[in-house]
Amino acid sequence: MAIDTTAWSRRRILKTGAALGTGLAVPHVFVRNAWSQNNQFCNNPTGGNVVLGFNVPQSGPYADEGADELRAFKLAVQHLNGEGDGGLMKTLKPSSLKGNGVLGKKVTFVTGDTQTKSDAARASAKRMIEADKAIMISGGSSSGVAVAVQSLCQDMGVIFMAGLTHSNDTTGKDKRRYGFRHFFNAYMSGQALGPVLGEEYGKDRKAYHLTADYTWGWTQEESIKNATEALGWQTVQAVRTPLGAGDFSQYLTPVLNSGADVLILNHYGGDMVNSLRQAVTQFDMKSKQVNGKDFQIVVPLFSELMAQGAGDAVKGILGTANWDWKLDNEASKVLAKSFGEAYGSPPSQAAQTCYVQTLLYANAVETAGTFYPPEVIKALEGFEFDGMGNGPTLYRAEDHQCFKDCLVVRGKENPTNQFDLMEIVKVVPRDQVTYDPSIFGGELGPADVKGCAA
Amino acid sequence: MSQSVMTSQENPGEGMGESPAESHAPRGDGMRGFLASSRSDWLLVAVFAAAILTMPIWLAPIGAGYPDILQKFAIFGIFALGFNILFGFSGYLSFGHAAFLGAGSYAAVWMFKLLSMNALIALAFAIVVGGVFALLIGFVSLRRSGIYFSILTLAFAQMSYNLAYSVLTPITNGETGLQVTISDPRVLDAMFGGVARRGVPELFGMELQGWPGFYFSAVLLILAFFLTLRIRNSTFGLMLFAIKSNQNRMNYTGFATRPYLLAAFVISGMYAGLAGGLLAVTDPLAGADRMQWTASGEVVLMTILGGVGTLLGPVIGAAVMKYLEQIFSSFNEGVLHRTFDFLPTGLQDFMVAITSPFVGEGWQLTLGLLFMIVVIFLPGGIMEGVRRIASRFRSGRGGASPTPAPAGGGH
Amino acid sequence: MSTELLSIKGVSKRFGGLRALDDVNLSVEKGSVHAIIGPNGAGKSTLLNCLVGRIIPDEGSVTFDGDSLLGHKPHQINQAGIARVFQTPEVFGDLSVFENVMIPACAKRDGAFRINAWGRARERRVVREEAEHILDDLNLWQQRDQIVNSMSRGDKRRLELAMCLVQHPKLLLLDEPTAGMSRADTNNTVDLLKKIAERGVTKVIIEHDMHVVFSLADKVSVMAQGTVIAEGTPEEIKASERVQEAYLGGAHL
Amino acid sequence: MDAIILQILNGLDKGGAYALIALGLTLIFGTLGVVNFAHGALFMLGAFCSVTFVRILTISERVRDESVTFFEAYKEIPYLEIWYGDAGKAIVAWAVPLSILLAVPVMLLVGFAMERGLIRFFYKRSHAEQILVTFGLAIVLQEIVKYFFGANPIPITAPPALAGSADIGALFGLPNISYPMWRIVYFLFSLAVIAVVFAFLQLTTFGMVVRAGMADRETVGLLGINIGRKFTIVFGIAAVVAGLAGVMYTPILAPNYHLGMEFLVLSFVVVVVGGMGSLVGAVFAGFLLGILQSFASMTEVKAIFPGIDQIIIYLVAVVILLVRPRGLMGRRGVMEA
Repeated sequence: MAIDTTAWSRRRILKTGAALGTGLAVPHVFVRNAWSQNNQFCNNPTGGNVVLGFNVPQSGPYADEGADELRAFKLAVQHLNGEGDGGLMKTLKPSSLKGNGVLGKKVTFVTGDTQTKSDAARASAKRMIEADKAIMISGGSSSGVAVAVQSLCQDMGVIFMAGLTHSNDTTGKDKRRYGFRHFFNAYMSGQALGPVLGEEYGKDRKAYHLTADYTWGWTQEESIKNATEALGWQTVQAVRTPLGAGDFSQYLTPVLNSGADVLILNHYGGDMVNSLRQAVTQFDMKSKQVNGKDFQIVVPLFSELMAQGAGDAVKGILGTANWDWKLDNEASKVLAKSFGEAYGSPPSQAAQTCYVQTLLYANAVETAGTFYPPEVIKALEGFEFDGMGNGPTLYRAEDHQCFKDCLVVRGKENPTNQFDLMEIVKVVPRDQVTYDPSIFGGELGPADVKGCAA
Repeated sequence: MSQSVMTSQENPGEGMGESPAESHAPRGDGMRGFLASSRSDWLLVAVFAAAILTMPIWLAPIGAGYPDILQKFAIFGIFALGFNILFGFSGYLSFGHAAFLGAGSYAAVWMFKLLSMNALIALAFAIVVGGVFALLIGFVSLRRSGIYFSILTLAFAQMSYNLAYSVLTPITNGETGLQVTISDPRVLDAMFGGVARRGVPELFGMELQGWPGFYFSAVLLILAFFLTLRIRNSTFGLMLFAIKSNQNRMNYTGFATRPYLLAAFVISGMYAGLAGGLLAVTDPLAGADRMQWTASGEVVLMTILGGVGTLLGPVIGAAVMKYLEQIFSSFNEGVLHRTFDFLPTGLQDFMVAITSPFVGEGWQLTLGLLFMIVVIFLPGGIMEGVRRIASRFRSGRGGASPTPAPAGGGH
Repeated sequence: MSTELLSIKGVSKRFGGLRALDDVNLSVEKGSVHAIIGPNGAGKSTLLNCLVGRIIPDEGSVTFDGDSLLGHKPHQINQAGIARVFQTPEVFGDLSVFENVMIPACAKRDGAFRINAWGRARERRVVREEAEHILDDLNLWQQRDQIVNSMSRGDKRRLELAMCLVQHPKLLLLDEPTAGMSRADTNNTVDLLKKIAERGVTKVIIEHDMHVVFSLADKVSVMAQGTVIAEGTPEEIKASERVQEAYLGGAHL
Repeated sequence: MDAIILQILNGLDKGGAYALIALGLTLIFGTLGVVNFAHGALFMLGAFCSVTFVRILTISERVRDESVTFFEAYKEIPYLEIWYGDAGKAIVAWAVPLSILLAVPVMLLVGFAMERGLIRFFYKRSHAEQILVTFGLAIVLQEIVKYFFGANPIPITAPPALAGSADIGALFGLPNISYPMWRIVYFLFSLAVIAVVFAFLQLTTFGMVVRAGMADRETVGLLGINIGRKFTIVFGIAAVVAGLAGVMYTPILAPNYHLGMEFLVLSFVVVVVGGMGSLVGAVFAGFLLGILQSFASMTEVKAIFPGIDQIIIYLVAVVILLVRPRGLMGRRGVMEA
């Protein structure tokens, strides 16, 4: 029976080839029908159900973030199937969603553990595609995983709606036709944060970077460096720290004597929690004076879970975020309510991005009227929408990056409840963080791939 | 060498059937097979090959009948088989074998990028790189024994991993992993007019993804198994077992043990290189995670779980661990409800409630428990369980006294 | 042309402040059985260890069959033709008796290192026949498939002897071959050693049991406090008052 | 100059942690002959003793935040603070050092239970089997912790009086040397624990027996009738030492369920570099590696050898093991086969 699914029968290849040939020759509308009738793309749902694959970290340091993403996915699936309160189904504009599943098929899902490792994530995604016949993969909590799964999905011909990934590479040099990112990136963080840093801390500052020694860390460092140096700041030193170092004291000790008056922590997850806590609670940096100025610490990328892990240390620290449940717009409130009532806690920004990605995918399928990926991709590319909590948003066709407002946040000094960890300092408008897609290079690749149905 | 190659074909040993050594030879997989006939070897290989090649059929009911996981079974089977040649046969516990796996992967992807998408070229290079890397590390590490040896290998592997993740990013592409891109030169392909199709490794035109990828890996696993069997039954294999049993005596018996150990180390490094290369062939992306100590630990655990020093054990151990990692982690409550569908609602909810901590995000709990249970109740690993069942079955049927055949090498 | 096989000249070895060997001189004739006796701590085992390369002496020379043994590793010394039986049997406990004997036979054929990873060990006819022969000789044939760990100490000793003999060594070193054995086992071992002696293998035996020594040895050296205090035929040693005083004290006789 | 002194201080507190973990590990190696891959998990359990104790002390009244209607958002005020005011606050603030009171009996019990329930059946088994069973146990323990505490790191703070940094330089008349106080406390604490363990082993009959056993594994059998009980106690001590190292480490490193695995490999390297079965070696190697790791992280050093801080520990391990076959102070024959 498993042999039935054999992906390489000669007949199929011939049929695919023929269909492709026809596709080039006949008018657009006709092609779409030809495709949707022929089942000739990867995991075309044939029964009454459509399967989505949610690939999140369930073990390892990001397991809690993964659990939150999974909650969001489940909520999105409920809403798509017309269960629950509908959530952002009502607020998305323009919307083709009907609340009866996707193209009338009931949405079901499978889950897997990325372990925050490229290999494990790809293996898990492959299982979803090969064994569970998932038509779309989403989720993840690191850029390495996102890039790895994205390129797999390109090869397999399955759309990948990235979860939390912040590296420029995901929609830069490693971008793929089948990969889409709603989350913002390091470059946008720099563009959003720079001016605020200038306003808050002045134009004459000396910055010391501690950077996690891997690709995301480097792009983060570079983006912030560019943004702050444009303000007139100097970069005293940029030190690379091993991923998962845990104890950062040997990297923190030289900071205060280096002449720098700002420390920028290009860390994420456990690294960020530890380096920030150690800098604040042990080296007491926030209360020091250097060059006649108050010493400051900046964490360019924030998340709720990290803020929780860092505890009091996060108070007064500036950073950026993709979204926050306290944002003052209707969609954010709807989502916070819907999620909060279901799970007893507000959605994290990782949860929001995963929820939105699922809805956007479903909407694109409805708009295209087919699950055939090239058509769905077309529907997503250049899609301009609102009502997902981030204000007017564009899925840019050139690099599959979403452009939307970006938040500058600060760790809250006097939280009124256990979820009230960050306050929004500024909503940086979309124009300010938009950039030319060519600066990061990369190539999207073809939309019509043989994929797993070849 | 020449003498042995000849005899292996002719099997003159068969002619000595009347010799007393033949008639009382204990049998069973636990036995190193030193005295088993070569005919039973061929039978074993044939059964093994049949079992591996039909995995898509007989593993489908438990949810493992799809290409990726079967590829992983085969590839990590090769990795564990090779590791067992060192650890199981000679008793030297390397805690850094993942370095060779990773090196093999990087080597293969670089071949894809520079020379050709042909899998054979990449695999050949991966084996060579795995072997050379093992030669260097083994030469240094084998100056020590016991736990000192283990820590030396661990240290080399961790250095490789840490550097691959950070400083060596130009070669390894760091966290993201080395990928094949359309713009890579691929000199040989360009020379022979083979247009870079879509960056998928191939074997003379057949793309090695999905099922072809599995059958390709499976054939290599069977070859690797056959080679391991030959090594185990060879003079060289006997020397390794002897070193494990009593290295002191080996020295006073006139053997220079270190070259034997180094040879075993390099051979197992080449197996690891092959496995790493195959990982890249079936999925052309090589990440540094493959070199981390957890990956080295994984192959140690696979081997012990299956049965140290046995032939089949490592392959089974590898499959069990990959199955848990892939399938158990994918069970969520929805799947559980479907699994227990046949029960009445209340009981169904109860079963879901008590099983859910062990699956999905709790899959590692099951893994940990499995390690403990196996080692507590089956000291020789899973193969020990197989042997016990087999001997019970035999005694139940024939009434022959089940003299405990020594589990070869599993001491 | 001398018939001297092994020549030890002026060998000394210190461990820290302890003088384990002090200017030891010894000469072993080809084909002879040379026993070394002496009280505990006299340096007998240290001397043996110097012969097999386990210990490198501080001073002196050890010449075997015309070549110096000093600075050679144990396996090289074995390849040169010296085999050793240990005080506690050193055998391959996890392997079968047959394999235990095949391994040294291979060492004789293949030298110190040779990768032969393809052919089946059991199908090496020459090696196999040698092993079968020696097992038959030493009465181990019935136990050939037994795992060695399950054997008695006496049987292990016999096996170890077989492992040495299968190599046809020029010189066989025996370190207390009957230590810890029952009287009956001891007698068997003595008979065995006598039987081997008929083959003309040169032997050096360290032994406490005077009965064994006097029934086997052609020549006896007495060691005390790291040096050789007397040397002669068994009769001469028995007669020597100096030896009686220094060591034997009548206790064993 | 100041940079060098600071890095030495860094190395000392790091080394303190390494030494404490390695001490217990080598004790178990030396006397029981067991390769304990669950030792990192003991460190982690110690850290979570502290978390639990803090949680107990901060059992709180929940003041509902009325501005949030669709889920329960509240501010927590510990009952201790409500009932006892500033005194209650002070108790909460000193929770970490106080949690030693909880950790010692708990870790002792954990150690006893582990040894009696599992480890003792593995004394005669191969190292491979010991590795498998203890690794399995480590996974199980960390999954249990994950089940109750989640995967996210948990912030634990040092007492305010010991938080922040102290101007160490002022003591010696040097400028620019201020160092976190809690880290100095940790270093002193580790010295104290090491001293207690050594005193116990030097001055008591029990300790003598244990040392005799470590000196020569063969004589362990001569430890007498109550050998089983003695092994249990040794294991308990090792568990307590690892646990205490974990308790006091929580303000330095926000604990998560993974913590043990992160320290596992490192502690093995420390033990082996120190030499198997040598307590002094383990302590010495702990501090040595801690200090070298700190120096390798200096930008001046990294400029010459890029990435040296990533590999320094392993590099040092390789060099030492090649120069000294059995580590710094290991004895012949211990875990060499």
